[in-house]
Formats: sequence, structure tokens, C-alpha cells
Amino acid sequence: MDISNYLYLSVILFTIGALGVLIRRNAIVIFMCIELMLNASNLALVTFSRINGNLDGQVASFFTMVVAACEVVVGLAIIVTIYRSRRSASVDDASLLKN
Amino acid sequence: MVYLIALPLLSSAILLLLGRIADKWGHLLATLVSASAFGFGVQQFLQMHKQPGSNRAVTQKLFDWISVGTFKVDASLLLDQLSICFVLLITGVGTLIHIYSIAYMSHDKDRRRFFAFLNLFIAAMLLLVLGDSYLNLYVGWEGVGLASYLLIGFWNQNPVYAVAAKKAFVANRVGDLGLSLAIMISFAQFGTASFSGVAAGAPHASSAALTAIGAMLLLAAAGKSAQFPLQSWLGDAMAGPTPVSALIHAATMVTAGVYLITRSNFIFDASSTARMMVIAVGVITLLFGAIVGTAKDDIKKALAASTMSQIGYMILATGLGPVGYAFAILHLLTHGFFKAGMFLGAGSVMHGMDDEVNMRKYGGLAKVMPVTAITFGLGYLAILGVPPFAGFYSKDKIIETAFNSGGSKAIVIGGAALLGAGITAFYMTRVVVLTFAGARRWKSEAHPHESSFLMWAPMVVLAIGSVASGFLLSMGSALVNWLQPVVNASHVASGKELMKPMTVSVLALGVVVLGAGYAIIKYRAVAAEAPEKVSIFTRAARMDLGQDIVNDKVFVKPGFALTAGLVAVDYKVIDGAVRLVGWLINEISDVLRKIQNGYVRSYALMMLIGVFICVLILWMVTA
Amino acid sequence: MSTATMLGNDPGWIILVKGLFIFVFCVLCTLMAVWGERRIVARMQMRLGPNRVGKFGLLQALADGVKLALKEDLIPAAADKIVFIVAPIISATTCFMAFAVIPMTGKVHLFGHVTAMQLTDLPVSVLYILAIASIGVYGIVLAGWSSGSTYPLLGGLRSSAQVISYEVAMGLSLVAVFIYSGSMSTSEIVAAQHKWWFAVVLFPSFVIYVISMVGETNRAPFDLAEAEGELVGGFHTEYSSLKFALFFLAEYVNIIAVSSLATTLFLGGYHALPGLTFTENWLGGWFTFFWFLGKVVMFFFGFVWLRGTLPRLRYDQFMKFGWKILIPGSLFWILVLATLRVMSQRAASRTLVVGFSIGVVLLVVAISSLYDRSKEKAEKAGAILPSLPAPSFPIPEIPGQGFINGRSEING
Amino acid sequence: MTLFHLALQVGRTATPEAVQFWLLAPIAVIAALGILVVKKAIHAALLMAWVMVTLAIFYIAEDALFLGIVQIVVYTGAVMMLFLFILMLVGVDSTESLGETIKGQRIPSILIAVGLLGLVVSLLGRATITQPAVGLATANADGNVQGIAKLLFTEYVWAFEVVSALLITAALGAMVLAHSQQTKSKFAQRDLSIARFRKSSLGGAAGLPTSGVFARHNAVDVPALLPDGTPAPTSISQTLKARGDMITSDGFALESIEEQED
Repeated sequence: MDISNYLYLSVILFTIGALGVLIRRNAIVIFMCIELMLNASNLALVTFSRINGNLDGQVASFFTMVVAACEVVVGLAIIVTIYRSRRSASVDDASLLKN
Repeated sequence: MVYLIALPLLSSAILLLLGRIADKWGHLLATLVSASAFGFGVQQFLQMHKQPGSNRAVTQKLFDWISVGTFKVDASLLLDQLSICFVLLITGVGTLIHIYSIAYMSHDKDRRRFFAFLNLFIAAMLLLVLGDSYLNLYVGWEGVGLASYLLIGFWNQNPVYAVAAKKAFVANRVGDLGLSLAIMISFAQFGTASFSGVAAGAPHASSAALTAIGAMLLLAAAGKSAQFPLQSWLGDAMAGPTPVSALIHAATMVTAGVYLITRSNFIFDASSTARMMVIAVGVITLLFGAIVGTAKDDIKKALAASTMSQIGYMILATGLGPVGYAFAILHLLTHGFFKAGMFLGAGSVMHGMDDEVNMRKYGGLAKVMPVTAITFGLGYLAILGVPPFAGFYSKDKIIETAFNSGGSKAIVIGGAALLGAGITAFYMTRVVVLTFAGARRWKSEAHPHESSFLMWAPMVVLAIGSVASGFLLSMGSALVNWLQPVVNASHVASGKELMKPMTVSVLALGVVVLGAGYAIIKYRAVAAEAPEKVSIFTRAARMDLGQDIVNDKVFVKPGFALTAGLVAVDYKVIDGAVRLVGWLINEISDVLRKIQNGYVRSYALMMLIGVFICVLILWMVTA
Repeated sequence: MSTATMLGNDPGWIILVKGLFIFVFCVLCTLMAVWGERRIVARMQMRLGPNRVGKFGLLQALADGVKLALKEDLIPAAADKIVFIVAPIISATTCFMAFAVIPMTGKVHLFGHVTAMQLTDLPVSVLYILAIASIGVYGIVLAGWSSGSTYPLLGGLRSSAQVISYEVAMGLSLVAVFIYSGSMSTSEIVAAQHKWWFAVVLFPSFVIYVISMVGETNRAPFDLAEAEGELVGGFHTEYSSLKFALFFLAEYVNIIAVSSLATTLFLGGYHALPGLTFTENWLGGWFTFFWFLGKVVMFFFGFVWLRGTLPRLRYDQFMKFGWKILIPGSLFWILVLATLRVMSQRAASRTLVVGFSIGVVLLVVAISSLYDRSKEKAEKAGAILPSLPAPSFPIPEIPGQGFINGRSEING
Repeated sequence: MTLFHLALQVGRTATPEAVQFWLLAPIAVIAALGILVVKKAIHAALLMAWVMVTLAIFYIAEDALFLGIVQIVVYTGAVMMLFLFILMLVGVDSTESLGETIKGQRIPSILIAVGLLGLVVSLLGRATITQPAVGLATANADGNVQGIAKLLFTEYVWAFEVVSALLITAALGAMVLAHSQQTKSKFAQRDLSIARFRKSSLGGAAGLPTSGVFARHNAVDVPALLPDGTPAPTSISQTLKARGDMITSDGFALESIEEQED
């Protein structure tokens, strides 16, 4: 099997993730879509690692995972805080700064 | 050498920054500093005196001031034969006036501030005369301008005084513009602003540039020394306390113009046009000041007009070429003594007369203020040029030099100088007669009395100076020889003499006797009020020959019109453009604001579009 | 020949046979476990327990299963149907998957093949078990959420927080094993214990693992996800019939799985007790299976014993215990252990090692005594009750306050 | 054309990896697309988890064993569990209407996304045509875990430390953000029991009457009757009262004893 198929899959998943960020309103779902994008790039990294025959790509995606975990933890805490005061997890409602 | 400047500056800073804490001892500190500066100056002078003529100039570099690429200006000081004269005059007279002021200002609650300003002035003036380049001089130049402004407006609670201070400041600015232009031209022309650099370059420079620099320097000198056409501020500057008038507006600061021209002798030596302008300014001012002086009833203003006139003599002398410089400086020094002495005397009179300045309200004060009368009288004799008093040696030399300057113009200049001497005799006699002689015209509630020791002691010292300085300085051409290396007066005796010194002295004395005699006759008995019905000449003189009116018509009104025009242009064209830009941005923003809708997802879409564009470019590039 | 290469040579049908064996083993174990638990708990509570169905009631669990299967399958109206159905399936499938890497016997002959009773061996098989366990939690959490009811939701919430918390402690206790055995493969860990069991060498890790495995399986005293007294039945309140049976099955298979893992990691796996190693060759190596089974049963008895004796913890106490004692404790322990390990690798002298160990022990004792003292102080300081206005009637003595006579209070 | 080519390729090289890929990849894509359209966030989370598990399997297939397992432990086990946890705290029963509220958002988004996809796929097609894969056989010779560990603790040790600092900071940050200050001190059981006895009346010392005691109904929303026959409103849970799920107690009062004797 052609290894680049993984890359195509990665691109597809990345695009879907980006699209999800753009068209979903629930902040948590948007977060998931960001995770999807990160995962897709991880897949690309792992595949690159295999193509180049060294493990740096895997280490990079390992770091991506850690950073993604950090991001989720803080992001979800923010969502909870916002939800506590506004009773809504929709990103469109959090637009006080406009105008 | 740097301590000369640093000490007064430091003392001034201490007095200003410590505030009320220094109220008790501030004046003493200031006086002490001034006196020590004088002592230091004397020591320097003695040291210099020991050296042979060519080694006397000392330069001291302080620090690199400006260093941009190849363009370098050092902050450095130059103490030479010319500077030391000024240093001694400034610190000596300055110390005397400090002492005088202790008593004179003792009732003023702001005495500490006054002394702080005085010290600031001393520091700035010393910097002016010690700077070794035009740029350093400029710093001192501005410093004395500031000090003068602060001191004229010392009693700024009086709006008239504040306006007078502002007027002096503005008039000085015009002159300063000339100085800065001169510096710029010399930078452009010679690549340096140091005296030695410019002196070295001057012989090779084009006459147009030299004339331009000379004209600009003359403008600067006119501003600072109250010469025509920037003379109008000096009379109003009398608003300041009398010691200020004595120190700044008689003895030192106003002579800065003379110093500047003397210092720039290499410029004026090289440009006869510039020299001619100097002569013209000097002649006009000496007559102008003298005429104005005849009509003033305010004793200080009369003395101010006299100062203007005497400085006119000095400027005239500097315009007369190498030989004139020394006489200008000689007259400057003697004038410093007798004019300062007379101002202090006037202050003493005012002090005794409850700050009354109108001479018509004086009369017969010689009896109650003998010391003041005697010292003032000695100064009077000095300014008149009666032998053997100081003025005789200095003023007569100038008149003589004017007559001997060669050509047909010499007769005009000399005649004018002689006429000036006559008028001087007239108005000075008027002052003396009105103040000290005749019947008493003061009101009964005034109790004129002799001033305290602290006040009359300086007056006595200055009176001695006005008696002896002329003789001492010109004995064996002492000053001329002393200054010879600086002003380069090697060809003193060149050109044929039109008149012998003796002839000039006799002529001058005759003119003086005429003027004085007329004044005695005319003012032996006067009314306490100035007569209203007077000749048109008197009226013109009273109005300062319309100097303010001319200023107003020629400069101020067109200036206002120009400014108004510029404001209109600024508002319509420049602001209009700015407003147009603002309006455009506003309109564009209104459109763009719709993009900024507050929705995170829209922003994310923008980001993605950006990414898309980047990838698109990448795609096209790699195609 | 290492176990990994040996397993790599297995033909496909042997793998199938092994898979079947694991499945049967798990189900049988569950049936026996249910019966055993009820009998043991009954003994502890001075009862008899089930003894009607079959000899000693042995078939009781089977009968229960049949009954459950025949019950009506209810799906609440508020439930999210798909997730409601998927949840027990996730639970029941993932619990079996952990067994794939558990070595149950040593080298045995199976239908003429030399192999070991272990489906596969990965270099990271312990991590694999952790991964599977973390997927297994989805069953509980989703069941709680999808029921559309308050109590299951609370149970699901509790369970997700609980599992995340105790997985950290469990993972940290496993790190000690990895450090000591130098591998994450189960068979190699078992092989590394041929001299000393890790339960002895790494006693603190063993204790932490045992505690967190109880937390991980939601068993008493950590059964907060299904706490009957508070949440009715917790996450499975709305479940009935076969779906409930699946959760039931998953719970017991999970218990067996974590017990098996504990056996493998700390009790030498299928190896015999020290001194009885000759038994390992009996029955062509198959006797090792009984050693394995025996150890698992011992752990299971521990589970039952805990359930029979300990009351349930309050939720905050439980979380505090996990985060403030287990995790810092195991972190500290790993630090000490890693230091010791490096020392031994760099061939440090024995005195140095002993000295370091004594130092650590002294440090721990000092800290704990200080902690106790500060706690005592805090308790003393906090013992003063808010002084409410004293009532006008005598009230019973309150410990630490002495007898309060209302009237005398007012008069005094 | 490309699709056809790919299909041919599948037919030709039916290695286990290819089978696995063509089995799981389409499902993963479908699941990912599902995230875009499902209404309930929790369904999205489940689909997401599925995609992550699939990716983990792909990692393992690509000789990244350790990363695959870590993917499951970290992403599926921790991150997605955290998502579920928050979803349960925040709007359990919220379904999201999928209608777009921002004008000009959806269509351009889809267009741009599809365009980006096309561009990158096209770029990829150009980039990887001639490059044969090296494979990880040599790199993984000492074992995948050991290989990664070697890189992590030598070349990338600085990044490793920085990332760990980041992780701790993030944990602290999350605690600070999500922590809500308790304004009133909580009463422990002990305090409550003391407070019960310190009241002016000992009436409630034994606890509130249970609902349904002496009553003719045993539903929780029916008040208990006191020994004298009057209903006790305190016997009903405060929660029910707050919800308004309570029947007025007057109707349950018994007639007075005298009346009954009459």
C-alpha cells in the first residue's frame, strides 16, 4: 500500500476538523474539532517519520499530544467558567466585544 | 577652570532645590560662591600673567558633546586674554552686586530665589565667555537669556513686569536666531564651530559667506546688547530689581554682543561689509540711546538709555577694525565700573525714596545721601569723559579712532560719536542735577536716608574703579598689548591720523562742557510733574523715538497677519488633508467593521481563507 | 526462546483456540465469582447464602443469568437509544480484551504445539491494558449519560472522575515495575520475577496498585459510581435484562482482569511459590495455570473481604485520598526507586545504598510525625465551636465542650 | 481517475495493512463527517473517540506502537473523558440546532475547506510521487519505546522539560479558572447535628418528619400527618418544594377527633 494514503487521510481529517470549527457553534464541539485537526497532523507526522526512517516525527507528535492535553484542560476550564456565568456554551453568545 | 562655571551652577541648583531650607543662608552661600569665583579668576589671571604672550590661552576639554560620524563637537573651555577680562568683570562686579543685593533685597521674601538666579546668571555668563566654540557659547548665550528673563520678571506678580520679561525674551530670541544661523552657516562653510577652526578657515572663505556670518552675528549681538533695531527691550528690562539692572543690563550681559564681535574678529576683519554694518548699527544706537536718554524721567530708564548709547560706542569701536577691539573692551570694562556704580547709586536712591523712580520727585538728595551722591558723581564724571576719569581714556579713544578710521565716512562717524558725547553730557547732567541738586521735590512722608554699609561699600569700590580703571588699563597701552594676541591688532598705527589725540580730547571736552552746561541751566529748577507742552523732539524722545510703534507696525502687525494666513492655510489645507484622511478611514472602517462582527467563527473563517491563499500561492509557485 | 517469539510462531487456529479459552475462562470465573462472593459475604454476615440451585448452590449464578435474560428489556423514554445500547456493549467487550496479554501458564503443549497460554505479547502490553481499561470506562460514563436520569448521570460523572484519578495512581505504581523489570511486556515482567516477587521488592507500589485497582473497578469501598444508598444503582439504575447482565459480567470480568494483572506484575504470575518450583513441570506445564488461578482467586477473595467489611467512602474523602495521598506517595516512591536503580546501575557500594534507604525512611518518618502533630494542633485550634446563644434548657454533653448548663451559662 | 487508480491499487496489493486501512479509513472519515452534523455534543464526542481509536490503530500499523497506545491512553482515555465530563456538567440535555445564524458563514466555509483540501491533495500528489518510504525497521531496531526514549531524553530533552512545565502550568491554570470561591462555609454533619440541638425548641432535634408517615398516601410529595392529624409541610423535600411538585397539604388533614366522634 502506498504510504501517502495516510497523508491523504490526514489532509481529509484536517479539513473536516477545520470545517467543524467554522460551522459548529458549541464551544465543546469546536474544541473537539481542533483536537481532530491536531490528530490529523499527528497522523501526518507519524507517516513522515515512517517515510524518513527516523523517530523524530513520532517525538514531535508526542509533544503535540502533550500540548493538546494542556490546551484541552485550560480550554475546558474556560468553557466551564463561561458556562457558569452565562449558561451557554455557544461561541456565538460570547461576543460582548463586538461593536 | 570648569569650577568657575560649576560652582555658581551648583549653588544655584542647591538654592532652588532645597527651597525654604536655604532661606536663611542662601544669599550668603551665593555671595561666597561668587566671591570665590572671583578669587579663582584672579588666581587664573595672575597665573596667565606670568606666561609669555603666546602661551596665555588655555583650553580645557570637558567631554565629547556631539559625536555623529565625522561631525564632532567637544564641550571645552577656552581661557585666554579676552575671556579673563570678562571673567574678572563678571565675577568681580557680580560679587559686589551680590553683596549689595544682600541688603537691597533683604525685605523680599524671595531673596533666596533671587540669589539662585544671580548665580545661574553668573554661571551662564561665564560659560558664554569661556566656551571655545560658537556652540558652547550658544549654550551660555541662551543661559544668560534665561537668567535675564527670570530676573527681569522676578517680580512677576506685576503683569507689566512679566510682560517686560517676555518682551526681553522675545527680542533676545530674534538675536539668538541670528546666532544659530551664524553657527549653521559656519558649520556648512568650515565644518566646525570652534573659534580656532573658524579663524583658521576664515581667510579662505568666500566673502559672501563671511558677510552672511558677520551679519548674523551682528544680529545676535544687537539682540543681546540692545542695539538698533532690537534695542526696545532694554528700557522695559528695568522692571527687574536694580542690582539686576546693574549687573546684567549694564555691566555684563548686554556687553555679550561686544564680546561676540570681538571674539569673531577674524570674521569682521575679513569682511568689510560686515564691519560697515557694525559701524552703522553702533552709530545709530549711540545716538538713539543718547536722544532717548534726554527725555526719560525714570532714573533707571535714563541710565538704561545711556547704557544703550555707551554700548553703541563699543559696537562702533569693534566695527573700526583691529585697533578698535581693544578700545571697545577698554570702554566695556570702564563702563562696567561706572555704569554699575551709577545703577547701584540709583538703587540706593530708590531704596531711600521708597522705590520712587521719577527723578522729578527727587532733588537735593546730595545732602541726605552723601555717599551715594559722591559715588554717583564720580561715575558721572567718568561717563562724561572728564580727565582723568575712566571714560576719558576709553571713550575719547573710540572717538579718536572713529575720526582716524580713514575715508570720508570717518568724519561722519567721528562727528556722530562726538555729538553722542555731547548729548551724553547733557542727559547725565540732567540726571545728576534732577536727583542730587536743586530743591527737594519729594513728599514729606518720604524719609530719604543713606543706605547701609553693605550697599554703599560696593558703590565705593565701583566708584574707585570708575576713577582709576581707565588710567590703569590704558597706561602704557596695557590692555591693548594684553589683548593683542587675541584680536590680532598688529597694525595699530597704520593709516594716517585725521586728528591728533589731543585735538579729539579738547573737542570732546568742549562738547561735554556745552552739553553739561545747557543741562545745568535748563534743569536747575523744575516742576515735580513733567511738562505736557513740549517740543515735538522731546515728545518723540519720550516715546523712545517710536521704537515700539515701529516694531508694532513693521513686525508685529505683519507678523500677526502672516500667522493668521498660515493658520488659515494650516486649517484649510493641512488640517483639511488630515480630516480628509480621517474621514476616509472612518468611512472605510464603517465598511470594514462589518467584518469584525464579534463571532469567533467568522474570524476563524478569515484565518482559513488566509491559509487557503498561502497554500494557493505555494501551489502556484511549485507548479 | 522468549515468550514473544514463541507466541509469534503460533498458527492462526491456535490463536483462535486460545481466544476461546480466554472467553470461557472469563465467563466461568464470573459465574463462580458471583456464587463465591455471595457465599463468602453470607459467611461474614452469619448467613448461609445461596445453596438451593445445584450442589452448594453452585449453579445459582447461572440461574440468575437465565432469569436476567428473560426479563423485559426496558429503554427509558428520555434515554438516548443508540448510546444506551452501545454502552453495555463497550463495557462487556473491552473487559475481555485485557486478557489478551495476560500470561496464564508457562510453556505448555497445546495440540502438539509448544506455546504459552497468552494470546499475544506486546512490548507495551501493560500500557495496552491501561488503554483498554480507559476505553472500558466509556461504558459506564455513557450508560450514565444516556439513561436520561439524574442518578445514573451522577454515577457516570463520579465514575469518570474516579477512573481518571485512580488511573494516574495506578500508572505511577506500574512505573516502578517498569523501572525494575526494564520492560513493559507482561511475559518479561513475569520472567523478571523468577527470584523475588515484585510484591516484596516493590511493596509500596504493590499496595498502591491494589488500592487503585479497587478504585478502578468501582468496587466497595470505592463503589461510588453505583452507590446503592445514594444513587439507587448508580450508572446502571435504568438498565434491565440482558443489558444489565452485560454490566454485571463486565464488572466481574474486570475484577478478574485487574487481579490477573496484579498477579502478573507483583506475584510472579503463573510461577509457583518459592520452594515449590518443581510443580511447574507437572501436567506438562499446565499446572502453572493453577498457581495463576490460585493467586487470582486470592485477590478476588480480597475484593469480597473488603466488600464485606468496609463502609463506602464519602466522595470527597475518596478523591482526597487519591490525589493527596496515593499520587504524591507513589511519585515520591518512584523518585526513591529511580535513585536506587541508578545507584545499582552505577555499581554503588552496598553501604551507600543502605545509607540512602535509611535516610529516606527517616525522612518519611519525620515528615509523617510532623504532619500528625500539625494535624493535632489544627484539630485543637478548630475544636472551638461557634458560640451560639446558649439555650435556656440543659442540653446533653458535647464531646470536647463539657457539659453546658444553659442557666449557669446565662447567670455566669 | 485518482479514485480508480486507488481502487486498482487496493486490488493489487491486499497486504494486511492495506486491508486494515481501507476498512478503517473510510469509517474514520465518515465518523469525522458525523461530527459536523450530529446534534448532540456527546455523539460528536463518541465519534471523535472513534476517530482517535482508529488513528491509534493506524499508528500501530505504522510502527509507532508506543504512540498508538499513548494515543488511546491520553486522547481516548483522558482527553475525551474530560470532554465527556464537561459535557455532563454543561448542558446534559442540550441539543444544538444546526441552522447557521451568521450570514455568509457556512457556504464560504465549505467552499474554502474543500478548496484547501483540493490544493493540499494536489500538492501531496506532486510531492510524494518519486520518494520511496524508508520505513522504521532500523530506527525501531532496539524497540520503538527505547528509540523514542533515546530521542526524548537526549536531543529533545529541553523540549521535554519545557512541555512538562507547560503541562503543570496548564493544570494549575485550569484549577484557578474552574475554581469557584465558596462564599459560605459548609456545614458538616456534626455541625448540623449540634445546630439542631441548640435551637430554642427541641422539636426538630430528632429530624424532620418523614413524608407519608401516618398519611393515607405514601408518595414523596404528600405531607406526613402529625399525631393530631394535621399535615406537616416540613416533611416534604425542599427540592420538591422548589420545583413546585407539591400538593397543598390542607386536603390531607384528617377531621378533628371530636368531629369524628360526633
